[in-house]
This record gives sequence, C-alpha cells and structure tokens, in this order.
Amino acid sequence: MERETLHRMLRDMLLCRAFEERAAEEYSKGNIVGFLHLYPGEEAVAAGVINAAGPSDYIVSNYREHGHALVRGTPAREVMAELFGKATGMSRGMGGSMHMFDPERRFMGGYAIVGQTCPIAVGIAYAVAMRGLPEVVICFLGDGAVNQGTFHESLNMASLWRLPVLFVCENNHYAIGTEIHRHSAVPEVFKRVAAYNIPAEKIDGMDVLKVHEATKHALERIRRGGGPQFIECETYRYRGHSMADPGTYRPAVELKAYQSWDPIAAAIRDVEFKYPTPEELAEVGSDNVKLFVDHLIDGEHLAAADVEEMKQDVQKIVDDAVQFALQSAKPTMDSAMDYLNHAHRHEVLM
Amino acid sequence: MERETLHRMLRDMLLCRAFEERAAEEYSKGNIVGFLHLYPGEEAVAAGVINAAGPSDYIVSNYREHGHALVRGTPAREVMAELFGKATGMSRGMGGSMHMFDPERRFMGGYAIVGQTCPIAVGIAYAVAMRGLPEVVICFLGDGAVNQGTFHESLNMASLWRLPVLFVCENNHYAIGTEIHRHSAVPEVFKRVAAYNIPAEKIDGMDVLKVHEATKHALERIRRGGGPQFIECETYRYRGHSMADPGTYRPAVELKAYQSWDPIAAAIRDVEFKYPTPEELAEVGSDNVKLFVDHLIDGEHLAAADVEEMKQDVQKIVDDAVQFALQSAKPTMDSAMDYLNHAHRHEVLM
Amino acid sequence: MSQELLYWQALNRAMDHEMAADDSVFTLGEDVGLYGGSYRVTEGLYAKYGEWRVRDTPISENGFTGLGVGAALVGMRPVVEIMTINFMLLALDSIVNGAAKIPLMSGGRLKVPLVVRVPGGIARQLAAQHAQRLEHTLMNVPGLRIAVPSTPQDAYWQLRQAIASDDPIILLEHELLYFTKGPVDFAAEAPPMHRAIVRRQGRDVTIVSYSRHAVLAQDAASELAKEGIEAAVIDLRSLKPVDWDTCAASVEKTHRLLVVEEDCRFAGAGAEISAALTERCFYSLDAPVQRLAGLDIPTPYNGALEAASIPQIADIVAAARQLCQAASESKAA
Amino acid sequence: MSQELLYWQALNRAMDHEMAADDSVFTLGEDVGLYGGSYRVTEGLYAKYGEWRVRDTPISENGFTGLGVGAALVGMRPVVEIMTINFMLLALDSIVNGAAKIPLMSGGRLKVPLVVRVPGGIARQLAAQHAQRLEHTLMNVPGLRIAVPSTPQDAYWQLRQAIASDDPIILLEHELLYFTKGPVDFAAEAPPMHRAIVRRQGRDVTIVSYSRHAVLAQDAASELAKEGIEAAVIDLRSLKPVDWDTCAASVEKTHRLLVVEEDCRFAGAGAEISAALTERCFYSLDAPVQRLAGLDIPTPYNGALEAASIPQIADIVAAARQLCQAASESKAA
Ligand SMILES: Cc1ncc(C[n+]2csc(CCOP(=O)(O)OP(=O)(O)O)c2C)c(N)n1
Ligand SMILES: Cc1ncc(C[n+]2csc(CCOP(=O)(O)OP(=O)(O)O)c2C)c(N)n1
Ligand SMILES: [Mg+2]
Ligand SMILES: [Mg+2]
Repeated sequence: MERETLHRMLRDMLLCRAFEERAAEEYSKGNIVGFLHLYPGEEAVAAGVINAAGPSDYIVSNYREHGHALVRGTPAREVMAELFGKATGMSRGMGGSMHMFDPERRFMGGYAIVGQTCPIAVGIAYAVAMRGLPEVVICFLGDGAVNQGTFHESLNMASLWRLPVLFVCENNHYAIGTEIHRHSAVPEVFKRVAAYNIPAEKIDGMDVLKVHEATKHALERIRRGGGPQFIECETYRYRGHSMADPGTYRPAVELKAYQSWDPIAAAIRDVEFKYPTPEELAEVGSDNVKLFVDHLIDGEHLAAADVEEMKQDVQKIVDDAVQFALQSAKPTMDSAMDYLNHAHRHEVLM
Repeated sequence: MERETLHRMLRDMLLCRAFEERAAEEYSKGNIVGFLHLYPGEEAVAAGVINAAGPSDYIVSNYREHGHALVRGTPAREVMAELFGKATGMSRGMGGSMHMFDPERRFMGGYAIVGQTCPIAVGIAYAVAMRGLPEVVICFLGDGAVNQGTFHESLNMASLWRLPVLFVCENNHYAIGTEIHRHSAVPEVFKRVAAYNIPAEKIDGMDVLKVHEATKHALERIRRGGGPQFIECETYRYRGHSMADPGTYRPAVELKAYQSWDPIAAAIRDVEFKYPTPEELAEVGSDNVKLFVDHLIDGEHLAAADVEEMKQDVQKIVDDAVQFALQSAKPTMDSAMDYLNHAHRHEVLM
Repeated sequence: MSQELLYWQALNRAMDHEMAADDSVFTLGEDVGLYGGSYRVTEGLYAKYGEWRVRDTPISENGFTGLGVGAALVGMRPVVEIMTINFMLLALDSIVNGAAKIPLMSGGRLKVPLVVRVPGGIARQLAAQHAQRLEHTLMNVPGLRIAVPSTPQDAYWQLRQAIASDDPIILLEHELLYFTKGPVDFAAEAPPMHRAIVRRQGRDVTIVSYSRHAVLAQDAASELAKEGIEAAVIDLRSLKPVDWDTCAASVEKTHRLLVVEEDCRFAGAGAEISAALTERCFYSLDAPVQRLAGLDIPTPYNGALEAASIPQIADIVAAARQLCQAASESKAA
Repeated sequence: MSQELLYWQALNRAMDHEMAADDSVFTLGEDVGLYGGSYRVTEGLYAKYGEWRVRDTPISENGFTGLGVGAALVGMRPVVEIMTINFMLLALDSIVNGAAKIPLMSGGRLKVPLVVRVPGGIARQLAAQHAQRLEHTLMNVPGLRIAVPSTPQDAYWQLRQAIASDDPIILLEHELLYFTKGPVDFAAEAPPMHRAIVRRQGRDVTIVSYSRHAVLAQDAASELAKEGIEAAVIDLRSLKPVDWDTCAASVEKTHRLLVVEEDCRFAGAGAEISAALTERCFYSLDAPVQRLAGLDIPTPYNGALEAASIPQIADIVAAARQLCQAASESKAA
C-alpha cells in the first residue's frame, strides 16, 4: 500500500478520535445538545472503507456518522459547527449530530431511523445503474439494523437488479443495550446475507488495513458488474450508545478485552454489568488506533515522532473547529423556512 | 395413513374446489362483491396441512383463505354467507372474502395486508410459549409475502425465542402478475429461511400426501421443543390472482403444464402471454385433485363410484350454502357499531 | 383540441408525456410493468420505456418507496406507485421520516423531487383493510404536498405538475374515479397545482369538497337547485396547501359552509378545513360550519353498510338544505 | 396516602401493579428488559418478572407490535413499548390495519386488549426525525383510543386503565414529562379514562390543551391572572374519545376558546378540537376559536429554532390576552 494512503488513514483515525473526545467534552459543557452517538473504537472502519472509495462514489450513513463525514473530507469546522447547531454547520444547524449532509462530497446523510440507510442507498444505486455510471454507493448500517424489515427489502431489491451498492455492517455487537445474540437468531450477520444471493464476508473491523483491502476488492467486483456486496466489520464502541447512555449493561472486562485486542471470551457474558471507570480505561492496552500505530512504526512507515506530530496536528484542527463553531452565527427561522421550501421557490403554488 | 384421513382429505379438496367454482359464479351474478381470491389448484396444501393439525392448534391465514376455513371445519354456510355479506357469515358480514374469522375453531383470520399473517402468528405463538402449552400456530403466507419486511422481522423473533409456529409458504410462483424470479433474488423460498436458523424444506404442494406427511413431522418437531419450522409448498393457482384479474400475464402452456402435472420448462417464460380459453382448460390433464383421486383409486382406498358420491355430497353442501347465504339477513349498522365497540361495552369511558 | 378520456387514461398520458420529455423520470411499484398496473395507469409504458424506467417491485412498500427517495436525492424524478393507500401505512417511514424531512434536515442542500401515486378511498366492498383514506395523516406532515384530482383533466395536469416539481408530492387518486370520463386538453395551460376551482357558483351555501366527493357535491348542487337552493361547489384539488382564498371568497358571499369528505369525521381532512375557514370567516358565518363525513368506523364489507358509512348525494342535499334552514331561522331569531 | 413520584416512576408502578395482579400482562420493546427502558419505565421489571414477561426485542417495530396484536387475540394483555413515536411510523400497519380493525372485521368475534406505550413530543434538540407528534394520525383511526397523561397521577391511572381495558389503546407519553414530579395516590379512585379535567376554573377564556402543553397552559393562566384575566384550563387527558361536554360547559361560560397544542397546526389535533367545539358552541362564542400550535415545519436541530417552533408560555399568555381583547372589541362594535 502507498505510504500516502497509510498516513492518510492514520491521520483520519486520529482525527476521528480527537474530534469525538472533544465532542463529548463540549456536550458536557452544554455546547452540544440532543443525542450524540460517538465513534471511538470503530475508527478503523470509516478510515478503511472510505479511503478505498473514489470521489464519485456515494456514502450513506446513520446517526453515528461524524467519523464518516470527517474521513470523507468534510472540514472538521463544518462538522463541529453542525453539532453546535450553527448556520455554518454542514446542515446549516438544521440537522445536528444525527443528520449531517455534504452532497458536494457525495456524503448523502445522516439518517437516524435504524435501517433507513438501506433503501436510500439502494435508491441512489438504482439511479447510478439506470444511468450506467461507474459509481458505487456505500451504505453503512449497524448490527441492530439488520433486523429492520427495510434491510431485508433493500437487500432483495439490490440483488434482484444487481445494483452497485456496498453494504458495510459496523457490527459493534450491541443495539443500544441489547447484545447481538439477544437480537439476532443468526448472530453472524454475513451469514444472513446468503438469503439475498449477495457475496458477503466478515472481516476484522479493528484492523484498518484489512478493512481497506476488503473494501477495495469489493468495490472492484461491483465496478466489474458483480452486483451488490456485503462486508461485516467486527468492531466495538468504547463508549455508551450515546452520551445519554452510561453503558452499564456491558461488562468492563468485555470493553477491556476489545481495547486490548483480545478475542472476547464467551464467559464474559455472565460477568456483572458495570461501566469501566476512567482509571480502568486508562490502564487498558492497545486499541484499533494503537494497533495501527504500532504496525506503522514496526514497519518503519512512520516514526514515533511523526505520530506525535500528527496527533498535535489533528488536535489543532479540532481546537480550531470548536473555535469556529463557537464564533459562528446561529441560523434564523427565516433560513429554516427557506430550507423547507427551497425546492419550490420558483414554482407557482396557487 | 388411516383410510379416514385419506377420505377426509379428498372430501376437503373436493369441497374447496366446488365451493370456489361456485363462488366465482356467484361473483359473476353480483351476489359477491369486492376482491375475491380463489384457491383452485392449491387445495392439496390446505387439506394436507390443516388435517395434520390438532383441534387446539391455531391457524392464521391471508386473503385467499376460504379453503383454509373450510378444511378447518367452518361450515360452508358460514363461509358463503360471509362472501354474501350476511349477518350469518363467519365475520357477520363485516369482513368478507379477505377477513374470515372463526375463533372457536382457532381459525384466527383472514388478513389482507401481505405479510401480516407473520407477526400475528408469531404473537399467538408467543402467548402459547409463555403459557407453556403444547399448541402450535400455523401461519400461511404466499411467495410474494416473503419480500415484506414483516416476514423477516417475524422469522427472526420466532427463531430467537423458539416459538411454536409452523410457517407454510404457498408458493404459487406469482405475486399477482409478477413471477417469483422477478420478485425474489433467491427464488427458492426455503433457502432464504436459513438466515433465521429455522429448519426449512421444500415439498411438492400438489401432492396432498406429501404435504400431510411433512406437516405432521414439522408439528412433531415443534411440539418436542424444536422451535419454529418452515415448509415451502410448490403449487399453482389455476385462476387469475383475483376475480378482477384475467391472469393474462401467464402463458397458457405454463398453466397447462401445472394442471397436467409436468414440470415447468424454463423455456415457457418466453412464450407469449395469454390466459387459457375454457376449451384449453377443459382439455387439460390431471391436477392436484385428479392426482389424489387416481392415487386413491389405484391403491384401492376408494372406488370411482365413491368419488362420484363424494362430489355429489360436496355439491349439495355448496348448494345449501348458497341457499343459506341468499336467505340470510343483512347486518345492520347498529350491529356494526356493536362489533366495533364490543370490547368496551362494560367500561365507563367518560 | 380536447379529447374524452378516462381518468386512468389521462394519468397514463401524463406519465407518457413526462417520461418522453425527461429521461430522469421513472416509475416503480408492484405490477406497474409487465402487468400494466392495477388500475392500468402505467399500461404500455413497460414496452415503450423498458424495465429500468418501469420497474416491477417486490411487495416491499417501505423499501421501494425509500428507493424512490434515494433516487430523488441524486436528480432522478421517481414516480412511486403504491398499489393502494392501505399499503402506504407500511411506507410512511420513507415518506414522513425520509422524503418530507430531508430538504430541511439537510439545511436545504438536498431536494426530493419524488411523486407518490396512490389509489385510495372507498371503492366497492373491499372491506376494512382495503377501504380507507389517510388524507389526514398526510396533511399533518410538514414538507409534503398533496394533490387530489377529481377529473381526468386535473389528473393529467396535476400528475405532470407533480413530476415537474422538485418537492415530494403525494397524488391521491380515487379508485372509483379511474373509469370516469371527461375532456382532456393536452395543450391547455394548467392552473397552478394547488388552486381550488369553483365548479359551480352559488348564492346560498358553499360546499367545499375534493376528490370523488367533489363530483358528488356537484350532483347534489343540481338537486338543490331544483329546490331553489343555489349551492356553490368548490373542488379543493389540493389538500396541502389548501387554497383558502378561493374558499373564503365564496363563504363570505354565501355565509354558510358545508364541508363534504369521505374521510372519517373525527380528525379527518374536514376538521382542518372547518377550523381554518371558521377562523377566517367567523364574522361572515350565519351558522356554524357543518362537516359531512365518513362514519368513525372501519369500513364494513356489506355493501349497504359500506354505502351508509360515507356521505351519499342525498346526504349532501339534506345537509345543505338543513344548513340553509338553520341559518335563516337563527338569523330571523 | 399519596406520595411524590416522577412521571416515569408512576408508570413503572402502574406496570408493576398490573403485572403482579394478572399474569397475562407482559411487556415488550427495544431495551425494555435488561437495560431497563430508555426512560426507565420498565426498570426493575425484568429482574422481577423474567424475560418472557419483559421481552427485549430486535429493532423490528412492525414485527413486534404485530406480535402484540397476535398475543392479544388469544387473551394476553401485551404492553408494547415503541421506543419513541418517531419509530411508530414503521409500526402503523400493525396498529391501524391490525389492532384497530380486527374487532369490527371479525364481526365482534375477537378483542384486541393491546396497549402501545410511546414516548413522544418535542424534547431537547433531537432534530426532525426524533421530534414529532403523530397525534392526528392516530386520532383519525376508528377503533383506537388514545390517552395523553400530563401528570404522574394520570400516568398511573391511565396506564392501569389502559391495561385493564379490552380495547387497543395508545398511551402517548411526553419525553419532557418523565422527570416531572407530582403526588400519586395508588388507592384513590380513578376518574374515567377519557374524562377531561378542569385544572383551573376561569371566567374570561377557556384554554384547552393536553399532555405537556396542558402544564404550560396552567403556568400561562397564573400569568394571565396577574393581568386580571381569569383563564379556565382544561386538560383533555384523552384525544380519542374527547370529552366534549366538559369543554363545552366551560366555553359556554367563557365565550372564548383557545386551543393549545404542540402538534403542527395544519391538520393537527387542534383542528378537530376547534371544529367540533365551534359546531357545538358557535352561538356562545364571542370570537372565533384560536389555535396556538406548532409551526408547520420539521423540527430544526438548533435549540432556539426548536423552541420557537412550538408554543411557549409567553405565547399562550399573548394569545389568550389577544383573544380576550378581540372578543370584547367585536362585542363593543
Ligand atoms: C427504527 C428505529 N428504532 C429504534 C431506534 C432507536 N435506536 C437508535 S440507535 C439504536 C440501536 C442501533 O443499533 P445498531 O444498528 O447496532 O447501531 P449502533 O448504534 O450499534 O452503531 C436504536 C434502537 C431508531 N433510531 N430507529
Ligand atoms: C402490503 C400489501 N401490498 C400489496 C398488496 C396487494 N396484493 C394483494 S395479494 C398480492 C400478491 C401476493 O402474492 P403472494 O404472497 O405470492 O400470494 P398469492 O396471492 O400468490 O397467494 C398483492 C401484491 C397487499 N394486499 N398488501
Ligand atoms: Mg451495534
Ligand atoms: Mg403467490
């Protein structure tokens, strides 16, 4: 892989991590309100998948999408300003954390109804196929979304008409507080996809290189006319479901197991539920970012000092984003009404 | 198999056939109005499945359910009167063809929203499981219903909680005018069920003995605690989707192929669409009823004369049902309001 | 210039004209293609435009409606046919949480030029699950527009306008209107999509209605004329937005308003019409606005009860007559 | 006798009391079990009653709501929790085409003793897809009943009454009320489930509201009292059926009516309230009924715009004041 790509992916992961930790802080200060679903732990998926896509491919995401937007290239300023509800935000302060849009980068949103990304992505893919274009639509969804009827309907249609869509399931093993074996009769998500005759594979979502590789190949297969593809990325979120969720339903040892890169023992399910303390979090070993950093340093793609510099760079970007968001103007009700009606501005209604 | 069961199944099939042909006639006369979906061609499924069930098992069906009700034991009079919209009908003239209920025989309806039978059956099964009873719920659905999100959601839940429900897919290869390979990415319905970890098999739905056998075994597995089971019955409807549908989208040769018990050749898909004329229908060979009659006569379970007698018997039943329906009183608006409000009759609302 | 067409034919021509003019227009739904559409609206289009532009879908209402939303986001102009409005309950998430909200939610960065065509209303003994109206459900959703054509000409005009518009628009078609006939002039200039039309001028009472009941109201007005009651009949043509000006102008002249709808009375479309016009014309009204509406009951299958569950011409006549009497009595008093 | 409880705690006690009394009562929904419910309503029940009676479901709204309907048909008393009303759009088929229609459709042979509990309304910056009200959608469905408790005591009473009833009932809970406190008397006799309550008597204007806005209306009335305007405040407590008698009695006394709702104005719940009470009290009204409602816009994320999109206390005060002025002017004129 090119050095440049490796660097870009690491930088993206660091940016996502720093951005989200800061968002959590700003939430506690009251600068961000509403539901805030954070991404730490899952950065390897966004970085691996989106960096494998081309500029004319489309991305459709859910409510845990800050990382997806950042990796896609939306300036951190616009992402943060949206969280602050400002007119300079990527959705002009209208959408907030769960509804981020950047159509110029073909980042098509930001949907908070579980499962909704599927038909929307399939619809964009239908348009692409009908036009005979070489573009692909990447559709993110969680493990919990697999049980929504819309998932089923969408995959059947995507396969029936061989639409150019790559489904990426970010399987973090939980739908809020419900663990996957308690919400899915077949907890191996990729196996369920056999029902639609869509090639599906499960990969290690904590390893950005594997994610990138798998995505690249899947996109190639799609562009060669292979129809829709499905990738299940096994991953984990380090925080609660949203800032409103203490995450107490997950055993601390489970969280640690992921962060220190061990396979989860089946036994841990019976462990008493308890969210890890900050101390416990601090003493935890390597996570997906650490793993990648180690790989890059070991492989001499990067020196430790470079990583430090990168960390400082992204921190600056995040600080700047917060400053920008703080100083930005609020949207007005007039602008809201304009957005609502912008599509019929030149039409005579009555 | 017991002689009695064989006789009962044949009688049921003949009754269904005679009933439906008469219903078509009454529809043409204007005695029956609305959507009327007829069952000829599929009788072996109702007879085979429902005769394998016990009296305390539940049946949930869709809008093509006259046969299911008849086999379950609802008097033909009540079924016909319902089609006529009379107060003596099984739903008191309120439901019509698509909404037939007979809770005393645990025939739980009659639903006209495609896919809706699934969650309702799963709900009844949940109640049975929660109570720890030995009952099973039989859920009928069509091949088109498999693409409804509700199907997916229901099967996942049924499997997750190992509910006592037997799904019976009446695969007649069409959802109205759309052939299965045009609506399902995986046209073998039973294969799609693997996504839910539910044992599934495909059987010849034109052979009542095979249907009966498969159902018996599936019910046994469920009662032994094996969780939900799925049977796909390959069958065919000889008529259009409903009385409003000429069925012109189906090649005549395809229809004949089924009626004369040949496998369908792949080639027929390209044949010009044309609904068979009455002459063509008449010259057609054996169908599922004929097949069973031949088997019973060949096996000396029955003489040809017995069959004739049976046919006359069921014809009398159907004639009587029409007379009954004609002479029955119409429901009143007061009764309709009573039905709407019957559940809160003794409650103080305000 | 104009030709006599059935309502479904007018819709069919509108589809054809738009599809011919713009290759980003496509239609999808159950049996719209090979089968030609349940009410024949898409007849012939599959042969003419091929399967990509006339797409038969599986029975997956939320899925294929959502597909339409997605395609609209990237510049296509999808016309989704939901076989009947009864199944739209399954697709409401795509319509309400999707199509209606994306323009605002994206800060005006995306448009949703989607049309959803749906046959609905009370037809002939289709029973509770196939005989309902969701007018009010849709009216309460900000971001949607709703057209309710009652004539072949309006069907032609409004479907074309809906396809040409960049907003998500629902076209409510009435199942009993598909086989009604009327003149259609393809070349005539269309009135704005949401403008109400005064179908009949009147002096004594204003009857406001829409869709099939606007037709019944005109028949009722002819009856009333025989009794010397001159009823104005306004066909709303649109339920969102509603052309209040046209309605208010008539009410201010007649001082009496009867709202006729097929929708269930309780919280039906008529509630908004009655409330809004009362607010606006309160001091011109000689009597409270009357609503004549469907009974608050799931539609019974039996034909007589079905008919009794929605307003018939005679009911409209009686209600208008009574309203005129009540108003003059109260005035006299 | 009574104790101070939070709204969610009152609901929790109601659940517990009903589950203890009748083993056919069970509850299901996303994260109602192990996790204890998004708004804590089912807290502790999983440990006490086990997984069959407190069932965590997959994210399959139409499926598990339909499951509730099926279970109700055979004598169970399911309490389905839909995590928030926004997701009920996915479950409407099971509610409307299922629960609401089966009693009539079966000719009275089946009952559907189902309760659907749903948090809803505008909370704090949850944005368009998580900040809506479907009051009107549900009101227009014959066969449903709808309760909208605004106090912990009502929450306790109405949830118990809903579970005890044999009809399908929707309990609309407001997300901003869960952490409000009030006295709850477990032993007191409950008023009928759909009876409106006059929260404050008044002479000059009647304010009719429900759910959280009934609380705001009481605050507004206190403000108005300082200006010498005595506003009666009626908390509907139920949106279907509506207790018209209680409302009409007050309107006939005050001659002015202000309807306050959080629902979008166009075709919102207030439309029916305004239309029905105008029909009934037309000749007692000094001014047209006023509706104060949410703007017709998907809820913007920004906090200030969100607040501006629904009526606040000051808006209620201003509207009531203006209504009293307008009415006396028109009377004087
Ligand atoms: C249709 C719907 N039901 C419920 C919710 C509430 N909800 C938000 S996120 C979530 C869990 C989703 O889990 P998953 O798909 O695994 O995604 P994750 O949050 O783990 O990334 C739920 C239940 C919702 N937003 N939409
Ligand atoms: C949700 C829904 N969508 C569409 C319809 C209209 N419709 C009625 S039957 C039918 C085809 C169903 O096909 P299948 O499930 O194979 O059953 P079959 O009629 O062949 O027995 C359709 C599309 C419906 N009743 N419900
Ligand atoms: Mg998850
Ligand atoms: Mg079929």
